[in-house]
Amino acid sequence: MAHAVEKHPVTGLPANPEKATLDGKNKYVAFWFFLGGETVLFASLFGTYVGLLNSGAPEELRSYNIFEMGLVFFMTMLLLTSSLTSVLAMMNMKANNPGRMKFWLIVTLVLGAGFLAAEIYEFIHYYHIGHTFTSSAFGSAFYTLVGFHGAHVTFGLFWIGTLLIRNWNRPIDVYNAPKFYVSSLYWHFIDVVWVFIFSIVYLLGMVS
Amino acid sequence: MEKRPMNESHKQLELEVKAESKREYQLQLISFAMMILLTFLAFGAVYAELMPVWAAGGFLIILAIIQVFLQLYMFMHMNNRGNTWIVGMMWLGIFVAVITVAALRLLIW
Amino acid sequence: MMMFALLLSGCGVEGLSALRPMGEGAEIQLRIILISLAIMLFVLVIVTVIHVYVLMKFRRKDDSIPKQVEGSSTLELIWTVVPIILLIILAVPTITTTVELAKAKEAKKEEEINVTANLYWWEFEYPNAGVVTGQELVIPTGKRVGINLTSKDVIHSFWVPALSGKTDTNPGLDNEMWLHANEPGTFYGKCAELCGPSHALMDFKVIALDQADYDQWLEDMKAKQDEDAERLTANNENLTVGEAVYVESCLSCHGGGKVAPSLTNYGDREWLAGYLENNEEELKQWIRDPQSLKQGALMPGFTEGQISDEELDALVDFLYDQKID
Amino acid sequence: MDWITTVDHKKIGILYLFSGIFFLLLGGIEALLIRWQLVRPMNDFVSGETFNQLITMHGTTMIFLAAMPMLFGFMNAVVPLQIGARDVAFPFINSLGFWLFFFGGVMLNLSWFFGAAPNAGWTAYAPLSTQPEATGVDFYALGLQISGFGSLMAGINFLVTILNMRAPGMKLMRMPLFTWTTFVASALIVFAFPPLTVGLFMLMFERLFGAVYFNPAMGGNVIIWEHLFWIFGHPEVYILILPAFGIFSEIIPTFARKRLFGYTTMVFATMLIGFLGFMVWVHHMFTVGLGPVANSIFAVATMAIAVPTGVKIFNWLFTLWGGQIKFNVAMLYSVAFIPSFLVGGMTGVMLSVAPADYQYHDSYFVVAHFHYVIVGGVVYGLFAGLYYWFPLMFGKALSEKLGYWQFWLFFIGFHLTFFPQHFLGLFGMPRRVFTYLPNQGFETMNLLSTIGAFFMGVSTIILLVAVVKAFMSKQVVKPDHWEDGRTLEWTLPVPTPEYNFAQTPLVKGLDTFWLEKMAGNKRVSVSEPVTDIHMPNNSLIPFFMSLGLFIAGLGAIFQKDNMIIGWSLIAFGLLMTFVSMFLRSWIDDHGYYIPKSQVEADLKAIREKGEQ
Ligand code: HEA
Ligand code: HEA
Ligand code: CUA
Ligand SMILES: [Cu+2]
Repeated sequence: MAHAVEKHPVTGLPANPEKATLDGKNKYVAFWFFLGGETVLFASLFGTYVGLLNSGAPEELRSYNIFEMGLVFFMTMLLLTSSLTSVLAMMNMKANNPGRMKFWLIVTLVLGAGFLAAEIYEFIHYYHIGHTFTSSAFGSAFYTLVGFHGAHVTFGLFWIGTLLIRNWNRPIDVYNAPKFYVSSLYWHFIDVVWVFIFSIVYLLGMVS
Repeated sequence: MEKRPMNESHKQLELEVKAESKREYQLQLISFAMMILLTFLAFGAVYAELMPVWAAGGFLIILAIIQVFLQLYMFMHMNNRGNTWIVGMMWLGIFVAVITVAALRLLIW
Repeated sequence: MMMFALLLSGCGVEGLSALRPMGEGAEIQLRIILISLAIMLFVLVIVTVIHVYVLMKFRRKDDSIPKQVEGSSTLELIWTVVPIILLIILAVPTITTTVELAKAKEAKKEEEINVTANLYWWEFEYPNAGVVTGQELVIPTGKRVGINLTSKDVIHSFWVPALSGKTDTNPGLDNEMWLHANEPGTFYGKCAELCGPSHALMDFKVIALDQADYDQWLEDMKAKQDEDAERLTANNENLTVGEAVYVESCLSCHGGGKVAPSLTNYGDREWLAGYLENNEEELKQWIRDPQSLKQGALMPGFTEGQISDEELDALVDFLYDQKID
Repeated sequence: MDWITTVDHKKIGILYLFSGIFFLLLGGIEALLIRWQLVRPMNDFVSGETFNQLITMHGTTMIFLAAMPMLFGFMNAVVPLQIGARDVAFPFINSLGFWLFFFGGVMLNLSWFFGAAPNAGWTAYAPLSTQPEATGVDFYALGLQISGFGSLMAGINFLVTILNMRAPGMKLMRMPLFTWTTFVASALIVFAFPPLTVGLFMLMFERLFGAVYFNPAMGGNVIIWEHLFWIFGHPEVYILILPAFGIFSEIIPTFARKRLFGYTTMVFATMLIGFLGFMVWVHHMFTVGLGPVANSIFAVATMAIAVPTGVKIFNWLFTLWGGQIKFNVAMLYSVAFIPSFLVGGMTGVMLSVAPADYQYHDSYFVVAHFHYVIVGGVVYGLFAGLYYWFPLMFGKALSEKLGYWQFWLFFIGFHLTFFPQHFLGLFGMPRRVFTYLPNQGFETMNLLSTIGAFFMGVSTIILLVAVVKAFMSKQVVKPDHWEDGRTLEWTLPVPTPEYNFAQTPLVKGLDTFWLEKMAGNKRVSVSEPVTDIHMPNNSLIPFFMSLGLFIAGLGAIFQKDNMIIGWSLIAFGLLMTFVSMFLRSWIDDHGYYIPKSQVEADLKAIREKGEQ
């Protein structure tokens, strides 16, 4: 429904362009609800992982013997920073600075891609030492949880990438702002999940 | 109150907007700094083997929870006006998530 | 008509029905079933009376518009509080009974039996006496017997309705419960968790004996089992035909009683394969083609090439000779 | 073609409804085959293996492909109208949700044609469900996964629709109860389906790609599946019953001509049931061996649900009290629901007594319980809703005369089928048995039960006849067909224009139409002048998105036998889905406008007919 939306005199956009229209508001609310569901989805994965931690794995392939702190720390920093750059992009979107928004989104993408590359490297490494999807219940649970997260990252990269390309030459308006905003929520959520992954899977795995 | 001419009020507004966005910017940077700090704490604690195993679990999880709330409330602005239902649904989700993990931790053997 | 049918079948078959408890566990459970039933009937009567009254009294008679009532806090309070009270009355015995039924550890100090479920048969091991048997669980009367439960393959569930409710047997995990029978007798057991095509046929029996008879039984079993183990071996040259066939074809699985049911006391058993009448004809069909009687059974069938008809006769004779008394 | 591309909630509602009825017939035929096999001891009508496939498909079909979709059908057809909206929040997603469900259902039933249907029960406990030879379970895992995505989308869509799309004045506490129950059930969907999704993924990975979560030999644990399934499974039963409660809460006030008694408590009771529903799943696992502490806690938590449910029962009774009750078929089902569901609820509370459940569990007592609540609650609700809203959805009414026959046959058949099953369970008959021995006391009750099932079969055929008859008739019904309508959907002309409301109504209170009628107004107030109306475009993309997943799912199953075909199907299907998604994101879709002149012309035509 086309409301006459009040535009901010400075930015030329409504104060919250992502939910200025009914469509935008719908998307915004719906996406949050979706994230509520995703919370439970990842909880189920975490639960499974916790239930199967180290189960069926030989000593040398247990969590405390295979995880490496350096790489995980590096990945964490990449993803955390990408969360910040995503915030910066959204701030610039609201301020109607398409150029800077695009810049920060690209940085976000690059950081995300770096994360993904590191994860792939990590998985290949595990594969070589024998910790695989089918090697033990622990392996299955580990790859399912971390892999689901990785798949989310991948999807996020494609999504934000598509949005960027599609809107490269278009101004920010109440039609595409919700799309950007929602994708950024998604990206933050990926980071939220990662916080638990590095804490519970990796760090706790290293001490247990 | 006296009415200011149009362009002056516009300038005023512009300044306000700038100030506002600067505040927001700083706020986000502070949140980010805190997240980094929490992350360092977590990794540091494990790296330096500061804690007995039983305490580490609780500690790490608490740090993670704080950090996640920073994400939700600062980065994602979950608490914005008009988000009552969103907050409600997220909390319900968190509730279900917690009992799910607890069950899979405690109710299997 | 339905009432009549109900009367006819009474409360189910003795030795099977949960409504005719024969042991402490089932008695405890029936008691709490009746408590809950009483509460339910109370509620049912109240609701039904109101409902019938309303339906009779307030049929549409004219085109008038009834008074639009918003609600009534008093009434609503009543039908919130009364159920809460009823449920508290129910919750207390629920908790105490749950705790009582969980006292397997204590029971195990007295007597301990390991139950292992397998695809469509039951293995019963008496760890203290070193005896293994199958399909028929023998227990002493008058005391709680501690039971450990597990499974070799999928999930099954151990249920002897007349003695006690069920406990699942989970592969890779151990469970425990206790079983108690008041008097000597035979009770029917069922597998209560879907486990495959022959889930329905995975019945077993529980035979309760006086303590003295029970001790005697254990002793005899042990003696027979040891004797069999010594005699029924491939290097023994004095075997009868039936024994030789058994040793050649059956022993590798049925020998220890762990891969397939022990046959040490097969001749004493009332049932074949847990549910069939134990007669020669059925036994022969079973040996020739077990899947025809129990779809999905893991025992291979034996053709005439493997066991000739004469050998089969001898084998059957041998099996019916496998008795301990 | 229009039916494939439509994004109109009314049409999607009809699609859901008829697909649901179709699957209800399938599930019903399976039920009749089950009952026929059990008509006498040691019957050999079907083998144990086939029987297991029948019960699995019966349970799965009924729950996921019949009951839920039919409810979604009513939600789609009615909720936007009840809140004065022009459509749901996401018409595109709505269509996508339907097609995902549809293809998921087709996939599940395809299993019959590929050698074997799933055979591990609708609960698919591992490791029975992970046995390599149980290939039907592949279809179960993927089919439910796909249709599950559809349910999740539908759930989110309803939540947002109800929150954001209400007409002016339609405050939350003025929403009709069906809308409320839809809202709560949708919230349950959002939180309950993810555990199922995870469980199904794990099942699929284990069956098709070598994972070992449930394999004890590799460190796996079989209890994990049970938890995940029931964390989903219990809320699922409330996802089914709450909308049914909503339907009764519409019908009872309408035909009693009385405002719903205790509206506010009804709303809060609904929320409370939904909330508590997440804390009780272990009552399905009392015999698993979780220990007395867990069993006690969950037993008491389960009992607690009786309280808000009881509040509802009494509120309905007191809505009837002092009313002017008209007994048509919709109302017959509603008043028959109360005692029938009550019995199911009572046995539910009996089951929640953990130590007693050691006896009941996995016996026919449980089968009796859940058919009492599901058939006596959900199915009665669906039938009631069908008679009640049929005129609104199709512009024709179902024959009341056939309806009486249908009702009475069903009512008698239902009790005859399921009441004896309580005794069967207590007499020691386990469920999911393809046969039973003679002389164990099971013969009479099973015979009665089978007879009853065929009563229900005949009744269902009569229902079909009534539907066909209605469609063939030339009857045209008026708006407010029942003349006692209280809520906004009854203010609309039939057939309802695609934009629903020419002018968005202005809601003045609970049962706003009734209020206006009582105030002597023929029409409800409106909140806007006639203007251009924005409408969403139809789209083929949802169909192809779902088709892609369907193809990829089949590929995942075939990949076990034939790597090349399987993986190319996976690649092709996923590509189709992702390209569709990409297109959706790439092509701007701003919808279109129905010009004001058109709306005015419609309005005039309707008013000239003197109908509104
Ligand atoms: C629509 C579906 C539906 C509904 C509404 C319910 C409602 C309830 N169910 Fe049921 N249930 C199922 C569908 C449903 N169930 C299914 C499908 C299964 C089997 C799954 C499978 O294994 O395949 C099952 C199984 C099941 C079990 C597991 C049994 C077992 O496998 O061993 C239990 C145990 O506690 C249970 C309990 C309850 C309870 C307490 C309620 C309560 O919500 C009922 C509340 C209602 C009332 C109590 C009546 C009204 C109340 C009053 C008038 C107030 C006064 C009352 C009192 C004080 C008692 N159910
Ligand atoms: C919404 C859910 C739902 C519904 C409506 C029903 C409806 C019925 N169910 Fe069942 N049922 C379940 C959900 C449901 N069920 C579940 C979840 C299970 C557990 C499965 C498991 O163990 O895994 C189960 C299990 C189950 C069993 C136990 C099987 C076992 O444990 O061995 C039985 C046995 O009597 C049964 C019977 C029936 C009957 C007679 C009906 C009747 O009400 C059906 C009435 C409908 C009809 C009779 C339709 C008739 C159709 C026609 C006449 C066709 C005409 C055809 C054309 C014109 C094309 N069901
Ligand atoms: Cu073993 Cu059922
Ligand atoms: Cu339940």
